[in-house]
Formats: sequence, C-alpha cells, structure tokens
Amino acid sequence: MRFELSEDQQEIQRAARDLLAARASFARLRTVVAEADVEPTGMPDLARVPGEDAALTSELATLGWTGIAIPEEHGGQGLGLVDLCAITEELGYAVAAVPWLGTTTAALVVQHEGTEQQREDWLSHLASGELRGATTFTGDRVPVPGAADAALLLVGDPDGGPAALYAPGAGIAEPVRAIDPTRGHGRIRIPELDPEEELNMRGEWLGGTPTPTGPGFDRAAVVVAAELVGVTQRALDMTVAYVRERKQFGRPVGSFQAVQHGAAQMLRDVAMARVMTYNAAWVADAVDAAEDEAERARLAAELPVAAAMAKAAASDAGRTVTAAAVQLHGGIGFTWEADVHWLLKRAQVDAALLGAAGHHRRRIAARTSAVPVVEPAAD
Amino acid sequence: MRFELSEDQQEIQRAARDLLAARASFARLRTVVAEADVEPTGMPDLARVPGEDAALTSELATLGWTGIAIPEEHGGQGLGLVDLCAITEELGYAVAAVPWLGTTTAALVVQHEGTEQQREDWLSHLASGELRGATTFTGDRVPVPGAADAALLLVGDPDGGPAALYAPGAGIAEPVRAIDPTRGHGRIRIPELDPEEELNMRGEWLGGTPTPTGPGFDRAAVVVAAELVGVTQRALDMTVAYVRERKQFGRPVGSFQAVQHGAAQMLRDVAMARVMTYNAAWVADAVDAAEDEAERARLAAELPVAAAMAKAAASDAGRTVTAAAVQLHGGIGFTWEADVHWLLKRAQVDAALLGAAGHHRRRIAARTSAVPVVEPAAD
Amino acid sequence: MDLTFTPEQLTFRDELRAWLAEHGPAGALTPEPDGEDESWEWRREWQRTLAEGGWAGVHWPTEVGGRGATLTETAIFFEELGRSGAPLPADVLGILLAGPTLMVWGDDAQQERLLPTILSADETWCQGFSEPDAGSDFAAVATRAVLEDPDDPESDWLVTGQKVWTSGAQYAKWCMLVARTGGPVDAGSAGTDVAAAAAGAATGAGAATGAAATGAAKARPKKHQGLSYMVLDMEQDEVDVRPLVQLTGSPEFNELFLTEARVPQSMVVGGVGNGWKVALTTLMNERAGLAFFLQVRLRQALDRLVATARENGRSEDPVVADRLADLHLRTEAIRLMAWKGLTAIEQYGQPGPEGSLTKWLWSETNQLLVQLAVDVVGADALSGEDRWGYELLRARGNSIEGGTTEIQKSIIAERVLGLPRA
Amino acid sequence: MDLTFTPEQLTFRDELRAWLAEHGPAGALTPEPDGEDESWEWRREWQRTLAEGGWAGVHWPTEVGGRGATLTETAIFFEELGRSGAPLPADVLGILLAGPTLMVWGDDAQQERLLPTILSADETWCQGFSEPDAGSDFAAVATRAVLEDPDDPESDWLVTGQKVWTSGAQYAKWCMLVARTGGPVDAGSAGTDVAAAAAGAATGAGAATGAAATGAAKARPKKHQGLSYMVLDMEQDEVDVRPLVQLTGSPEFNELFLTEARVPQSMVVGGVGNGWKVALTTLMNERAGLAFFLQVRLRQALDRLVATARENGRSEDPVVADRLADLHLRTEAIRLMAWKGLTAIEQYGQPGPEGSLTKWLWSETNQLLVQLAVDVVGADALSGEDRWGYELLRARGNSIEGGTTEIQKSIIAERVLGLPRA
Repeated sequence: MRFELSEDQQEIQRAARDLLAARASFARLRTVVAEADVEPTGMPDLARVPGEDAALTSELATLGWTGIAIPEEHGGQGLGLVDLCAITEELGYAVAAVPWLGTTTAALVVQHEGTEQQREDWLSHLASGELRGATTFTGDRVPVPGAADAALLLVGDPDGGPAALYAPGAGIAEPVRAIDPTRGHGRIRIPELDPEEELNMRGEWLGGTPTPTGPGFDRAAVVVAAELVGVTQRALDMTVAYVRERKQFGRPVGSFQAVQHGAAQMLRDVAMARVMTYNAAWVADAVDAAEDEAERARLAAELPVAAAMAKAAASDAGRTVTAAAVQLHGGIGFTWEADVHWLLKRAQVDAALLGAAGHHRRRIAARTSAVPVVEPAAD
Repeated sequence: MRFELSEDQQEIQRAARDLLAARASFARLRTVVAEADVEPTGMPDLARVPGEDAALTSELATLGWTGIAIPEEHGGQGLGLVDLCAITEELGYAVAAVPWLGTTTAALVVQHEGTEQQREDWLSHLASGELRGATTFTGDRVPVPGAADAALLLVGDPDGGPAALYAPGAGIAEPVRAIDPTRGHGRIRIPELDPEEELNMRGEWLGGTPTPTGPGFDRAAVVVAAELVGVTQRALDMTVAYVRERKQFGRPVGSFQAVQHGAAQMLRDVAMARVMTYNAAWVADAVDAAEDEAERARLAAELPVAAAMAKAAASDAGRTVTAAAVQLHGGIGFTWEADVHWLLKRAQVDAALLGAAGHHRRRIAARTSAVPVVEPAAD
Repeated sequence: MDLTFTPEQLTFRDELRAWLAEHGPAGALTPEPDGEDESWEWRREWQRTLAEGGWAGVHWPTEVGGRGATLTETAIFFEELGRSGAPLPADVLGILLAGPTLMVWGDDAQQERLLPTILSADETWCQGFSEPDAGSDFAAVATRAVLEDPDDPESDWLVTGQKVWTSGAQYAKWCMLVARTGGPVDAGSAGTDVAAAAAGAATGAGAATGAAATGAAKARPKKHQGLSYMVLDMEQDEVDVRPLVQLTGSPEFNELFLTEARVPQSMVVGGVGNGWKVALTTLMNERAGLAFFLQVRLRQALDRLVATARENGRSEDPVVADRLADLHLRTEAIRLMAWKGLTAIEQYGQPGPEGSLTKWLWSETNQLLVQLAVDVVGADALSGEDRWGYELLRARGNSIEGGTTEIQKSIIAERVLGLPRA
Repeated sequence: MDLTFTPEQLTFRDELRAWLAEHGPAGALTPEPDGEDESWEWRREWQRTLAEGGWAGVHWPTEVGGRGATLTETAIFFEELGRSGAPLPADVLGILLAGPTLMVWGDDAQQERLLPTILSADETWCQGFSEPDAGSDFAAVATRAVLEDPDDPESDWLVTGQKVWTSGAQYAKWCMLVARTGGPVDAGSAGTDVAAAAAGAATGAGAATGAAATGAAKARPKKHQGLSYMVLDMEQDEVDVRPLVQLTGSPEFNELFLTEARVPQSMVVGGVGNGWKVALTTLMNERAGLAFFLQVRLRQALDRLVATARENGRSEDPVVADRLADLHLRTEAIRLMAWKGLTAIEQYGQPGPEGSLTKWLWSETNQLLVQLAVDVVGADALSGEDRWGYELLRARGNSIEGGTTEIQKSIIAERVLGLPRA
C-alpha cells in the first residue's frame, strides 16, 4: 500500500516537467498563439495547426512520449496508465500547445476496445506521432481537441453504447475556434450512433460490431482528468505565488483570511482530483496486470466507477480552481496579460470533454449499487 | 411600487415583536421545554401539549392573532396574507412555543380551497384558537407541527392532486417527539390520497370532490416561509451580537474576514428569503383584491411560482443560516446553553414542511415555461 | 406593500415602450456592427437618438436637458431599455457619474462648460480612479498633481501617474480623475473601500485589483485629505491611452499614462483636497437604476438558456431543471431586491444594503448561468465564435469589476451588520 | 503506486477479522445499552476485550503490551474496527494520546506508573487543553499552576482554572493538562493554532471555540514557554466535573473546574515550561489511524442512506442520485487521502497536508450526508427518537470539534501553502 508514484514514475514525471519548463513557457505559448492569429498569406500551410507548437509536437514524438502507454509490439513503450497520467499532468501544468489529449486517448480507446486489426492498423502510427487522434462522445457537447479531418476519430456513446472509429478523411470533423486557443479543436456533430444504420464510408464499429464499450473510454477520461490535475495545480501554484507578493492595504494579499481560505479550497479540490485520478489509473493498470481471471474481473468492474469519480472530481476542480485563480488575482487576473486565463480556457474544455461532472455522477449513481465496497487485495 | 410593509402592517409587526419580547424569551422557552420533559405523575393532563406555552397560546387567541387572516364573517379579522406573514415572522423570531403554523395554515387551506360548508364548519373555531389545525403533504416527509388527534388536519398532495380534510378524532395523527422540542408534532403516515378510494370515516375531500388543489396550500407554504424568515433573522442577529463581543487572539471574532463573510452570506440568504416571501404574500393578497377577472386570473397564475420561490428560498436559508449561526458561535454554539439550537431545530422542521427547497424548485421548473415574465400592473 | 405602478408610471412606461418599439432594436436601430470602433460609434449614435427623444438623461433635471424622472421612473427606464434589447448609451459614465457629480459639486463655469455636451454624446467621459498598485485602496492613489508654478495663482496642475480600468478612454474628451495634490501616498494602511463603492458601475466602468482586501487597517480618513477630483482634457499629448486586453481577447478597458498632463485650476471639482468626498458622494442613487438593466439582461439570458434547453431536451434532465429553477429564483430575487432598495432610498433618502447584495448576487448568478450553459448548450458554449463562449469568459470579470465580491461582503459585514473593522 | 496489501498485512487483517467476527458485534459483543453510564461501561468492557485479545494498542510496542503494528496495520485496524460496527475503545484518549506522549516524554517512573493501566482501561484518561476563553488560542491558556511552597523542593503544584470540552472526565482517573507555570497569560496576541492541531481527534476529544480565529498575530513562540504539561489525578475534591450538555441533548463533554488541585512535581511531563512542545508533538501520526475509522463509518452511513433511498424510491429522483453520487465520491476521496497521508508519513516521516484536508472534507461530507438524509428519509430524519434525527444535530459539531473548519483552512493556507500569516 503506497499511494505515491514509483521511483521510475517520479523520474519520468520529473523529466517531463524539466523539459516542458524549458520548452513550454507561457512566453512561448504567447508566441504560438499569436502566430495562429496571423492571417495566412499565399498558400495555406496544411501541416500547420493553429495554436499548436510544431517544434514541441515533433520533439515529443521523437522522444517517444506519444507512444508511452502503447504496447511495444505496436511501437510504443508499453508503460501503464499511471505513467501516462504522470506525463499528462505535466503537459496540463504547462498548458502545452501540443495535440496530446486527442492522440493519447485515441490510442487507449483503440488499444482497449479495438479489434486486433484496428490495433494493427492504427496504434503504431499514433505511437510515432505521425497520426493525430481525437476522442469524443456523440451529442456535440464540446469542441474536440485534436479533431481534424486528418486525424483518427473515435466517437463513443456517453451511456456506454457502441462506438465508432473513423479513419482519416471521414469528413465528420469541422474545424472550430474553441475558447482555448492553445491547440486545434474540431466539432463532431453526430447526435447518436444507431447500430441499425450504416456508418460513414470511412467509419467502422469499434471492436468490429456494435457492442457496448467502456474500458477504453474510461481510460481516456482518466487521462483528461490527469491533464486537469496539472492545469489546476498550476492555477494553485500561480495564485499562491501571486498573493504572497501582491500587497494591498500595506499587507500581502495572501494574509487576508478570505484569500487564505480560497486558496485552501483550491488545494482541496486539486488534492481530491489527484487522488481520484491516480487511483483510477492504478485500477486500470491493475486490470492489465492481473493474472488471476477473477481478480481481473473484479478490478475491471471497479474501473468504471473509479474513472467516473476521477473525471467528476477533476471536471469540478477544473472549473472551480481556475475560476478561483482568476478571482484571487483580482483585476489583473481578468487581463490577457496574466497567464491564468490559459488555464481557465483549457480547463473549461477538458471539464466537458468525455463527459462533464454531472454525467459522471450519473454513472456513479447508476453503478454504486452493483459494485461492492472497494477493498485492497493482495499485491 | 413600494416594497415595504404599510404603516399599519409595520404597526402590527412592531406590536407583535414587543409582546413576544416580553412573553417569549429564551428563558421562558427553556422553562416550557423543561416542563415538557418532566415525567407525568398521576393522570396525564390531556389539555397540556408538551413543549407548548399554554399561557401564551391562550393569550394570542384572546388577542385574536389566530384569526388575523380569517374573514370577519368567520370570526376573524379579515386581514391579508402580508399581515399574517408579518406576525408569523415575529413568532419565528421568538421561536415562540405556540401551535401557530398548524392552525393558521389550516385556516388558509380551508378558506381558499374548502367548500362553503367546510368554511362554515371550521374557520370560526380556528379563528378563536379553540381548535388546533395542521397542514401537511402525503408521504410522511416531516413531523407535522400541530398534528394531534384533536386537531383539524389538512393533507394535500405535493404535486397538486386532491387534498383531504380530516375532522378531529380521525386517528391519523400519531404523536412524535420531533428534533424541535418547542411545540407539539405528529406523524401523518398517508403515502398518497387515491381519488378512487374511500377516505377515513372522519375524512372528506377538500372542496367536496377530489379535484386538484393549490391556492390554499400555496398560501400555507408562504406562511411557513415567513416563519423561516423570522427564525433566520434571529440567527443572524444573535450571531452578529456574539461575534462583535467575543474575542480571540486579542481581537473581536467579528473582525476576522472569514466570520465577516460568513455573516454577510447569512444576511444575503435572509434577504433573499424575505423578498421572495413578501412578494408571494403580496401576490396572494392581490389575487383576493383584484376586481377585474382577467387581472385576478393573471395574478392567480403567478401565485404558484411566487409561493414556490418563497418556500424554496426560505427553506434553503433556514438550513444554511442556522447552521452558519452554530458554526460562527464556535464551540459554545454546539451547546445546549447557547440558544441558537432552538433556531436550528425549528428551521430544520419548517424547511421540510409543505415541501423542501428541491420540491419547490421542481415546481418552479415545471411552471416557468407557462408563466410570462412578471410585470407590475397598474395599482 | 404595493408592487404596482401608478397610472403616471404606467404612462411613462408605455410612452417609453412605444418610443423604443420605433427607435430601438425592434425598430430603426440597426444590429451592433463588428469592430470596436464601429461598435462605439453605433452606441454613440444610439445615445444621440436617445437624446433626441429626450431619453438620454431621464433622471437629469429638465433645465439641463433631462426628463426630471423620479427614481421609480428611472428604474423603469433601465428595465425597459434592457427589455427592448437596446444597448446602454455610449457615455453611461458621463450620464450616470460625471453629470450628476458636476451638478452637486461643480461651480457654474464647470457646469456651463461641461454639462451641455454630455447627453448628446458630443463629448464623452472616462474615469481615472483605479491604479495598478491601488486597486480598491483609495488611500494608495499615487497619481500626483503639482502646480506648475506655485507662485502663479493661474498656474495649471501637472498630473503624473498611471490609471487602469478606464473604459472608453480612447474616445473620451474628458476624464474624471482623482489625484494626490498634497500629503504623502499612504502605501501602508488606511484602506477604505471607497474605490470599490464609487469606482464604477457593474458594467465595467471600474474594477478593483486584489481579491479580498478591504479596510485592513483602522480607518484613518485624514489620509484621504490629500486627494483632489479634477477634470482632465484627454486631448493633449501628455495623455497616453493604451488598450488593456481582457482574457476575452477584447480590449474593453485601457491603461492611462499621464506625464505632466495639464489641468487648469478651474477644472478642480469641489475644491482642492476634497476629492475623496466628491468621489464618494458621486450619487450612488442614480446608479441604482443600472441594477434594473442588468437584472433584465440576466433574465433574458436565462430565457434564452431555457429555450435552448427545451429545444435540445436538456430541460427534461431533472438536475438541469433544478439548476434552471434556482437561476429563476435568483434572478427574481435580484429584481425584487432592486425594487426594495429603491423603496429604501425613496422612503429614507439612503440606500439599504441592497446595492452590495444585488451586485454580489448578480455576478454570482450570471457566472452560474454561463457555466450551466456549457452543460446545457454543449459545444457552442465553448466556442470562441459563439456568444455563449464569450459570455462564459466575460462573466469571470463580474465578481471583480465594480468592487470584488470579497469587498462587497466586507462592506456588508462592516457597514450593514456593523461588525468591527477587519 | 501500489494499492494492494502485502501478504503480511493481509494476514494481519484476516486475523483481526476473524477475531472481530468472534468478539465484535457479529459475535459476542452485546448491543450498546441505553444510558450514559451504561454505555461507558460497555465501551470499557469492549476495551478490556480488545486488550485481552491483544488488540487494544496495536501500534504500541510489544514491551508495553502492544502489538508493535506498522502504520498501515494500524490503519487496517481502525478500518476493520469501523467496518465491523464495533465502537472505539472507551479510553481512546489514553491509547492514542496519553500513552504515546508518555512514551516520548515521560520519565521511567511516569511510564511505569501510568502505562500499564491504559490498555486494560483500569485507569482512563481525559484531556484538559481547551478553556472557555482560550478556545483555539493556546497562548491564552489561563489555568495556573503554582508551587505550594516554592522553598520546598518536594512541593506540589496547585492548579486553578477551568477546562472545557473534556470528554470522559467523569470516569477518568487521569487528566493530561496544560497549565501556566510561569509568564503572563497572553490574552492579546501570539495566537497559534496548536490547540486545534493537538487538542484532540475528530471524535470529540477536543473542540475549538470561535469560528475563524487563527494565527491572528505574528508568531511569538516565547509566549508559550510558561506552559507545562502535567498529569492530574482526578480523584480529589479540588476537581469538579460538570456535564456540558450539547445541542443534541446529550452531555457528551464536561467542564472541569480546578481549585488548587494538587499535582506532584513528579507528574510534570517533559519538564516545567515545556508544555507547549509536549502537547504539540503528541504524536499526530498515530491518530492518522482514526481517519480510517471515521471514513468507514461515513461509508456505512452512506450505504444505509442509499439503501433507504432505494427502498422508498427516492434514489430514482436524479437530483437525489446526483447528490448521493457526490457523497460517494467524497467518501472515496477521504479514504484515498487517508492512505496517501499514510504513505507520506511512511516515506518522509511526517504527515502531508492530508490531515487537515481530510478532517475538513470529512466534517463537510458528513454534514451534507445527514442533511440530504432529511430529503431522502423524510420524517424519521427529523424525529428526536431516530438515529438520523440525532445524527443531523450531532453533525453540526463536526466542523467545530477538533479544530474548526476555519482553522483547518488557515492551517492549510499558512503551513501547507506557505501563505503569510493572517
């Protein structure tokens, strides 16, 4: 019983943090976003995604980050969801302008719900970073990070119905400018997936037939939660640094009780999101690692609730913590100059992606009757 | 457009406050509650209701308070719901140990939903205070203040279905010790009223036939809201007085920002409950006063939403404000010695009586589609 | 209790409604154009239209071009203006703040020079109260005015310093400014929340920096005696206006850099050293009307959200319905509190606690509303190209501008409830 | 990350489960009797049963009758104890506070006299930290101890003062007491929240008066040097125990009036003038285990509520389901945070922020739970004769006892986030 990243995982996370501190500063982010706003002249550069840091994107691919949780047989590094979350947290902390969430979540969905053929077709391309991916639910609830016509698109049913996989060029993603300008987003306007109807020409059922899905999308939701943990931790850190220095009425603002208690609430929200997220990631990895079939089934039954709790806690924290960060920065926090707004915007999109908190609470409520009290097993 | 009690109404309220300050102190309340706890010896005194101040009860009847909103033709004073609320607020402020809510709400229900015969049979007895009443919804959601076998019992359907009137002796009320020890309560365990089935021998349909009800129960809910306004105002006043005096760390506790902001939140909750309550009471009186039929219909259509908003706001305030009062009193607030607990207990029962906040928000949601934006009319 | 209008008030309302139907969005008023300058010019035109109809300064006395409206009529004006979908006039600062202040404190010359051009929008106003390091702390105002030549009785004041959160500064002819004409900057204490109370209406005229600071130290009002209230001509090179971009991406406010900007002595309002008092008494009563405008706009946003929820079926989710009902309740509470506040002013000559309560409740409710919209509307509400997406971001400023929520709570605690100063 | 138990831990748990199945509520343990004295005696008997089984002081070293359990095993013990439905042992204060404190600070004579009777409940303990005017402010402790005869090296201390929130005082043989043995009472400043941190576990061993006060002034630790930690024999006439009735109607706590109560010099723990340090270091680590007990109890209450909601159909109301799901999430967060806190202690030798966070989250969650119960359960939850009705009232104390929520927040802000002192 050790609720902490392993030495290796801590090492990976530290390396990610160091790299991103060097490459993905807010100053760099401003440059990238400003470039995206420049009106194109001459032929549009199709390789360039507005709001995306092309250099960092290719560096991460070269470093093998995109494939970190993809099995080695498909060109990845074969690490677990906990490792992926540890890196994703850092990318959220940096609000890195890279197509991360879409690609890594798409890979998880293909890996855990796709057919052997689907895995064969797509995972290695996602692992190398040459192919982008995106994951969303039907219902057009959110601008989807990474959703572009050139990407592999995974569209699931929020209530666990069958999901579809759309090959690049399916024509279902239309570009959109989301409130978060730090990465590319697309709209996927599919109200629902009807198992009786034919899919788009470039679409096929995930797993081959229209059957209920879950384990891939659950893992994907946990990754989104991990990004939110990073975003909210950054919001907290920036706020603490600001209110320590900023003075009003001759005192540091951070010595006012209302500010202190607001910051404490932020910490609590982040801490809740973090334990729920890493718990869910751990359960997912434990499913994969379980050798005993009954044990695997028991853990697999735990995953949906654990994942729903992670995403619910992280979505709520994403909204409240970044809003509190703006508020505790006062007037300056409402300006473009202050960097907290990048966090607010990223968090708002992530909070809705793959189901907002209310959606996941419904899932918790529906399932907590069937699932026994969580109880640690032997290692 | 004058959002304030009239001179006359202010005069009535002031008189009530003065009388209750003299008669219904917390010291007196303690005596009354302590008497109720004494084990009876010899023959039980059937006239004595545990937790009830018999002297004050009969004084209020003598003064005609119980009949204040009952038409003069039935022995009352024929004043309006605003007047009744103004007095009820003071009784809440004092947490007076009298059977007030049950009797006055029962009279409103009979008056506004009963047949001419039912009004004839019961109103004058309620007005004189010689008969007690009680009002509740089916479903056994709350210990009902005033519900005793000797009382007139009005049982409504929370969703506006038909309501029943039970004459004294119907045997449907069983005595219960509620968490609020400052008045008598009973349980009425009727899951639902089925129009197809026969009522209890002493029961009859309110209004003569099983038809949907509303205007009486809406007014009753507003009166409960008014009591909550008084209770919460008292909680605020006591808390402000306490934190002004109480010192910790060498400063008045009330100078700590967390306490200041907590008290401000209490004021806001009370203020919201108050405007919603008096608005609803005014709408009810305007219905009664309307000479034009269309105008009356327009106002009558407003009443359900106005009443639901009043009860929702007051129920929420009742819970949060009295809880905050205990908290801001600190350790002492958790003791029997501090008088805030009387307010907490009264507020908890009232908050659930005739529908808690969630119930009334459902009503608001269901109706706000049909009701146009409220717009002041000519006077 | 009487929640009806008098026949006179109804006549006023009906006349206004008829006028708005003809000239407002349902009539001649064109839709708001894109572009910042274009939008400003459109609102300025709208003010001229209002002025021509006699509706620009309803609460101003008739002698100065107003309609001499009562408080209730003023409330009706703003409520109906909001209901019609029309914008506020461009120079709401001139109409609600500068004009009324000059009417109380200005001398004859000031009134004659400055008042006539306000309602017509021929000259518009901005406000220079907030400073980067002062925020809500009026005592920390560091902008200094010194007499160019103290020995010359005709000498001008030279003003140097920085102001923030000045909306409309790039278009303004005049700036109402608070500067230090004597005494040291009190960087260390003596805070009062006057900046929050007086710095501007919730439409964004002023904003406070620092989330929670209020009255940190004991009140030492003497520290404010070095301040003066002056009218600065913006048309001079010594005034540098730089747009301050908000997190929405819009440059809704400006920063103002003053380097020996010139103000004639005749443009000091209410006397040298009296600036705190002048700024503080900038009649809050008139601004009570704005609450009605905001309230109606909130109600309209809610109605739009409910309509969308009904269209896309989300209103059938009881959790969503519960939240929508709560927003209904809150919006109605704001309306009723605004009327209650007006009654208090009419009956007792001074506002009750309703001002801070409604500001707080309004900003919180609007924030809840736009956040719920994300769950109800879906992708549009997170799109940078949609109104909901803009409102989601813009609403975060509601609890900061015009006095932070924390300051509103402290005002309520100390001024209304009488708790000891923090 | 490793959220599994080792085989040794599983063996420990299974052994404990088997023992609890035989001796606990599912086995020989009779239901809790009515009546305060009877209930105490029942819990004392239960402690004796635990002691006989070797389970009373699992984290105590084997040399003093404990089991030498690791932190994780201790957590397992409390989680399983809670899960079995068994009560805490009567003298939880002796087992968790007095014993461990004596093991660190007590001299040989003190350890020999006092330790052996703790686990067996032959002598039980109460705690005298809080005072009516001190509340959370340790520096304001006014209870004084003076040497009867300063010239006599054998002289006793005579202790005079008042203590509050002492649970179990009427049954206790010993009281661990903090009294002023030198220096002035610091009524005016120098607050620290040590009382909140150290005054007792959330089960009600301590409580703080005053909702929000914390560290109001700059820390001046010297002010605490006048305090001493002593062990008071309750069996003397100079000690007057009066029940303090809570708003639930139960006298769960007591007030303690001391009038020249006698404490031999040999019963000062950790040296005269060192009381602040002794009280502060009263090992918080052991008490981390209590969080597991509380967490399981919360979970059980939630399960009961869900079962009721399913029976009466209220769980089909999506608004209720949404709230129940949130409670599930919170309860699980408390469990995970407790484990994370334990990992922090095991890895780094000191607790992380989890202590204050879980205390705050637990009290808030329990209050939300019992309030939701009113809407789910109905009349029973407002009945004075029902468990829910009692819990509704009792829960209001959760955010006060053991350090108010406001103090937890300030501790987090200042100690964990490093914000400047208020």
